[in-house]
Amino acid sequence: MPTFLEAIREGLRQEMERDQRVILLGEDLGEGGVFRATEGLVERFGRERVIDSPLAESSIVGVSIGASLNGLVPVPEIQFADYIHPAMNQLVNEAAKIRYLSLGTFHCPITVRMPFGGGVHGGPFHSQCVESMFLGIPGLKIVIPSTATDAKALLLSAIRDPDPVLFFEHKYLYRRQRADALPNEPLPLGVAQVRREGKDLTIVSYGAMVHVALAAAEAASREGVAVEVVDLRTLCPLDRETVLASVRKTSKALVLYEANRTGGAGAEVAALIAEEAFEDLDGPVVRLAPPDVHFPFNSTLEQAYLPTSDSVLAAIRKLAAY
Amino acid sequence: MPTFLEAIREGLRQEMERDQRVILLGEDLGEGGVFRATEGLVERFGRERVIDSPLAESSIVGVSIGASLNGLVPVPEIQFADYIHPAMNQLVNEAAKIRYLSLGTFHCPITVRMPFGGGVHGGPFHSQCVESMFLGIPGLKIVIPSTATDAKALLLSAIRDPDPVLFFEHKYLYRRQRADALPNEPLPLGVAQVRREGKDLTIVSYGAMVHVALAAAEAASREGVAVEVVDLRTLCPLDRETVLASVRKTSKALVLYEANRTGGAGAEVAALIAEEAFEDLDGPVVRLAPPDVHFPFNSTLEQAYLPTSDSVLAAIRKLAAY
Amino acid sequence: MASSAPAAAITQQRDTANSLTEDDLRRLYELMALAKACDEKAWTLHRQGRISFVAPCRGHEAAQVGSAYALRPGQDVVFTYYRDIAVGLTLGMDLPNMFLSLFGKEALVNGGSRHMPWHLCHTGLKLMPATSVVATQIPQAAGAALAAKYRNDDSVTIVYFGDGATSEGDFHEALNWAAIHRLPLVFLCENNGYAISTPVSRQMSVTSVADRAAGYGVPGHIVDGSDPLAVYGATAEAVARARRGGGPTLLDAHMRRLRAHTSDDDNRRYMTPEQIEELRKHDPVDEFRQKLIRRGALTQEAAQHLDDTIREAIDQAVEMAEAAPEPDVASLATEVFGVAAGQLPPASL
Amino acid sequence: MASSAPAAAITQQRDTANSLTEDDLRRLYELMALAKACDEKAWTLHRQGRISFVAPCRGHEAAQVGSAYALRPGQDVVFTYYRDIAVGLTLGMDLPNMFLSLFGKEALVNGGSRHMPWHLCHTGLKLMPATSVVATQIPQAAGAALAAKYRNDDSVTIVYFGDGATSEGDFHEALNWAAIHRLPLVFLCENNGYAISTPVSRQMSVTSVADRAAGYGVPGHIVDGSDPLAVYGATAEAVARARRGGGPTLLDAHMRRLRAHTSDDDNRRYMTPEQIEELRKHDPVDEFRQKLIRRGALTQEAAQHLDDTIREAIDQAVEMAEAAPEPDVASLATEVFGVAAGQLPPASL
Ligand SMILES: Cc1ncc(C[n+]2csc(CCOP(=O)(O)OP(=O)(O)O)c2C)c(N)n1
Ligand SMILES: Cc1ncc(C[n+]2csc(CCOP(=O)(O)OP(=O)(O)O)c2C)c(N)n1
Ligand SMILES: [Mg+2]
Ligand SMILES: [Mg+2]
Repeated sequence: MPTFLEAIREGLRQEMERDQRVILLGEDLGEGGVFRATEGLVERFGRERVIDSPLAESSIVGVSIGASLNGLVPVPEIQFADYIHPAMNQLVNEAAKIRYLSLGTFHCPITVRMPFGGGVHGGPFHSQCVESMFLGIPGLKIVIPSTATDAKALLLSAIRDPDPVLFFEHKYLYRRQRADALPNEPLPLGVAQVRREGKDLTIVSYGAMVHVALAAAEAASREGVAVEVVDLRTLCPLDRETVLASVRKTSKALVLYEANRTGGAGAEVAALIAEEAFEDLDGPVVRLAPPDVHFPFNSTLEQAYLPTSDSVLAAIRKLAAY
Repeated sequence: MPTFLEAIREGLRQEMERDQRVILLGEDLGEGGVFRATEGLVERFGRERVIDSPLAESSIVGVSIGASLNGLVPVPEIQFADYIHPAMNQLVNEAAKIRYLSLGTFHCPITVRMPFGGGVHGGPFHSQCVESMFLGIPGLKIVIPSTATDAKALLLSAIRDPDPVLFFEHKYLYRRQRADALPNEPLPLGVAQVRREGKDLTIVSYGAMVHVALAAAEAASREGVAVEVVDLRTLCPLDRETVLASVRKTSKALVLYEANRTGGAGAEVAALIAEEAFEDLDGPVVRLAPPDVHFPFNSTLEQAYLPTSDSVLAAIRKLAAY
Repeated sequence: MASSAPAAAITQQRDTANSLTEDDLRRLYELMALAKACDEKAWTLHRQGRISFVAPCRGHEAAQVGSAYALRPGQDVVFTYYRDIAVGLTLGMDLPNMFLSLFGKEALVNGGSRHMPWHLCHTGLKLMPATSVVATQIPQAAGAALAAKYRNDDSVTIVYFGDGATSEGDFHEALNWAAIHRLPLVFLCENNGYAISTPVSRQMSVTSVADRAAGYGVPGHIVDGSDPLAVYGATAEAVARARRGGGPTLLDAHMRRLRAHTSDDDNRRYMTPEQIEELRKHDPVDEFRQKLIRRGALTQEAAQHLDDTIREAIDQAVEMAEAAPEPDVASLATEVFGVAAGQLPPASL
Repeated sequence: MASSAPAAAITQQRDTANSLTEDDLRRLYELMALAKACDEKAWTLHRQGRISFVAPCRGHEAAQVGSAYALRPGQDVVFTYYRDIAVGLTLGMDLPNMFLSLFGKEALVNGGSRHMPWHLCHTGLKLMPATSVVATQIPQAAGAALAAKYRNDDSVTIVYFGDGATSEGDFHEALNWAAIHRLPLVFLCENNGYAISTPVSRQMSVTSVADRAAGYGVPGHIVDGSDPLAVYGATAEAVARARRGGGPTLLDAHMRRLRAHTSDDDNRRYMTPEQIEELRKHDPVDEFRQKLIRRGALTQEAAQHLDDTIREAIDQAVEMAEAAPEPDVASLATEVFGVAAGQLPPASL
């Protein structure tokens, strides 16, 4: 049963076999990368397609953009999502605007892979959830798989997508999520997945928190509360219809995410629900997320920081009783 | 009647007179800066305190951080907020975390001044509203004055604040907003201001959009709708109490902002209202903001892009009638 | 795809300036005169309030034309910045599109009404999309050169940037990539001694951008950026070197910016009247014209005739562009993404 | 403020390595042996599953101790990176706090339980807060040096970073600032030939980081980073130069990283068994010990005694730190901001 990490590796290998234009670049990639996602690829495809970059994120993205404008399909890796910040200018001011400002005459097919997320004793610089920063940037797609199956299928679409895609890989899931078998076909971006059906309350989530939601939903079911869990899978495009349909059915919405509470993707989802499903709501739109502090190193603090199935269950109880 | 721009210049001058540790640094600052905000300051304080930096934003912020750790109170300018992106790493991974990760033994008193915003024929690279990107970053305060009076008073607090402050100056207001006289005392950060009272509907806004809201509110009053306008003044700290008190009174909330609709500060405010004032709401929380596209150059497109008092009035009518 | 075929601006490349024919010299002059005339027209239009923004190229004509003349239009890959109209004109960008772009109308190139005026972008000419952001194009150019090397297609990439741009981290990162991978890439610094109001003496502590090259193991040369032949020669050599696998070169073309930074700037705030007066004495277009006349490659009459032809062509383009319709506001929402939400991407890009 | 007074680690500075007394030599050795022992203990603790992370300093002891010994603790300003415990120990960082930090417990320095282990931070020692982010400290150090120059206090700032860090734009931007303002700043590259698994040959196309300096008008020197005396001498000279207003220096200290990058890494994935075997032959601490013994500055017995004393002190610190209470989860919310919402800042910071 292949892991999430193997799903990524398989996705990369499949696309590289299929399309000569796909190249990988990033720090330590040639030796397999710090998470071994690219292990074996240099042996298979050579150093011309699996490039150990200098330690310089702005140029990892900048070089990828330029290579994409000149006919390649680069898949840069940022070693940890925490280190995407030096490349922000290339992503936000450049990659995101190329199609729009060139009236579609140019486009920028890059897929920026970024291991992210907490629960792995990574501390403040190897745990951050930075996806929220990109949410308001037109022109950037944001993909965050929660299962090994999705990891591969969404990676295929991301690489094939003609526009820049931020592809977040949750480190906690790398070796913990497994698939029976890996798909060979892409999944469209912008389609959320109902991971569990329920009539009483909707949890909207993505990434590793989907599994926390599912655990809490299971516990809640034993208390007679039927929780529906919607896995967004992509933050952009955001599958508004699936979210709204679920909330219209359950009338109660809880948004669960791992980024800091304020300004996160959860705010967008909550605002969407408050605007579009107001008539159907039987309770406040509740957000559950880490507090507005930095990610701590110590594991006692880390546990207190992250939402858990217990804290989600408590929130379910409260909202269900509303 | 001093303008908003003069209020900034006056604020800088006052703090530089008061505190030897205050220095300015940024591109072209010595010659007054491209908006002339620092005009005359090099003559008054010398090139040691008003530093023409190299064209390198990451180091403008990085040098400011280091100088602040070693006892100065730097006020860096980023020539346009659109160009803060190269400095994102220094701001988000460094400045924002210094107090927290040093347990308060170090802190980083910098105030990053950034002219921002549209309506000035600036096109895609001289109009952006980037404030949303910083909303989820613990440790960064975000100040966005809408009047000349506030511009000075809030700048004083920002400079005196012991932590990093992002100080956004709306270019459209620079020469259009005037004060009778400028205050010499700071205003606390985190206190919203009710700019207009009304019982029927609340508009929450900030920056230049406050004036659009006020114009629309005036028009609505002639149609018998009493609109309350809350000017947030700071996005972090966010004055939740003032927002919630207003919405509890009016039962209807419209959030108006100039950043792209998705993921903006408006999402956070809408989510806050949906969570905390649900019981009091008599209608959906409506967001009005530019579409999720890049800022266009052509002025016909620019006008279509930005919310106007007409589009706000239309939204008021619709929500009031709900 | 809104590309048009590259105009037949340049028929033949020669390795050194010496091998240029008199036709080449006249063509260089024509392009410089055209760029100068476009610039002057734009400056006037701005003062008349008919356009809202222009970044002038005056003083940069020799460097832009001379360097671009050493390229194969539509084959070599070109990254420009906001001041590079003469590069575009040399490669074959046409006047109607240039003036549509200046007026912010629906040109089919340069980002049409959406983008800043005269930020070049043209697929057929391999003018990669320019933004206003300083230095970002430099690592992108390294990426384009990496792609060419990967494909082994013998194209060379050139990237233009100012002296101020060299302070950005992106400049350093790109030089490092180019050096490590020996990329077929020419770095062309249009060193006009100023970044807006900041003189190069406050931008760096060395006297030349070329000094930076050695630290990467890259050759760096200072070039007289006011002499189109010097720039042509240096660029042709660097291009040839890149083409035969010799790796990148950094050219530091020294020149003067004859106007304020852009139409939003006023250089009297940071230059003395004497400095501004001095600028007037150094017009590379006039100088080259005199040189060709002295050399007998051009007559006063031919030059005058050329000016008239150019003026007429520009006036026509202005008239057309100014009268062109405003964009449809419904177009605001197009071309954000190539594949809609919920759709699968095409099997092949 | 959670600072403790700087320990009396260094009593006197001397300008060149030659002027060091035998006491100084022994002190240098003690500090190197202490750092090595801390590192070995940490590595063991990690393998025993008692701590979750460590970035080793093995192989860097000579460079870290030698350079820090040329500083005035508590007066000169120090920016370190994640591998620099020997810098901290040399300046006077105490073992109890070091091991509380390693265990992620509530140390009053180094960010206590919040921060990554052994990311140094100590107000009294002017150890500026280190993060895990590569190269960000370099422009910050330029800023600190700018502040010192502005105040005209005679402090010097030193900044430590690895060979990989030189590829980041921040390295370039900082060198440029330092050069333009002739800042009292020493750049000390701990060049161990690798950035995680990436050899320096893929990181840059020149053979030495020192080669980069000339392009900024800054002196650059290669130093034997395995020899504490060579590093001390070069640093003392650079510090003296900075102190007398001579501006920045870039030192490129070449050394070997004797372990994997961190406890998360496995260097057998990218080094041959022979390469790893070779590393074992180059322990700068052993080498310096032998040198001092040969020279008569140290006896076998004294060295053995020192090892015992160190081991005991470390064991005590480990015991204390491991038994220290876990942090209170309520503390998570403290020290985000210094001034609460709605409050005015104090009149003076
Ligand atoms: C990243 C970034 N920072 C700041 C600016 C604002 N800005 C526009 S042009 C310019 C000066 C550029 O000078 P230089 O590179 O020498 O080119 P020149 O205009 O002289 O040709 C500045 C600071 C910008 N466009 N991008
Ligand atoms: C900005 C950034 N990018 C990537 C990383 C991940 N990373 C941590 S250490 C390291 C290698 C650093 O190498 P070097 O600068 O040579 O220092 P060394 O570890 O060899 O002492 C990398 C890539 C990081 N911490 N920060
Ligand atoms: Mg210039
Ligand atoms: Mg290294």
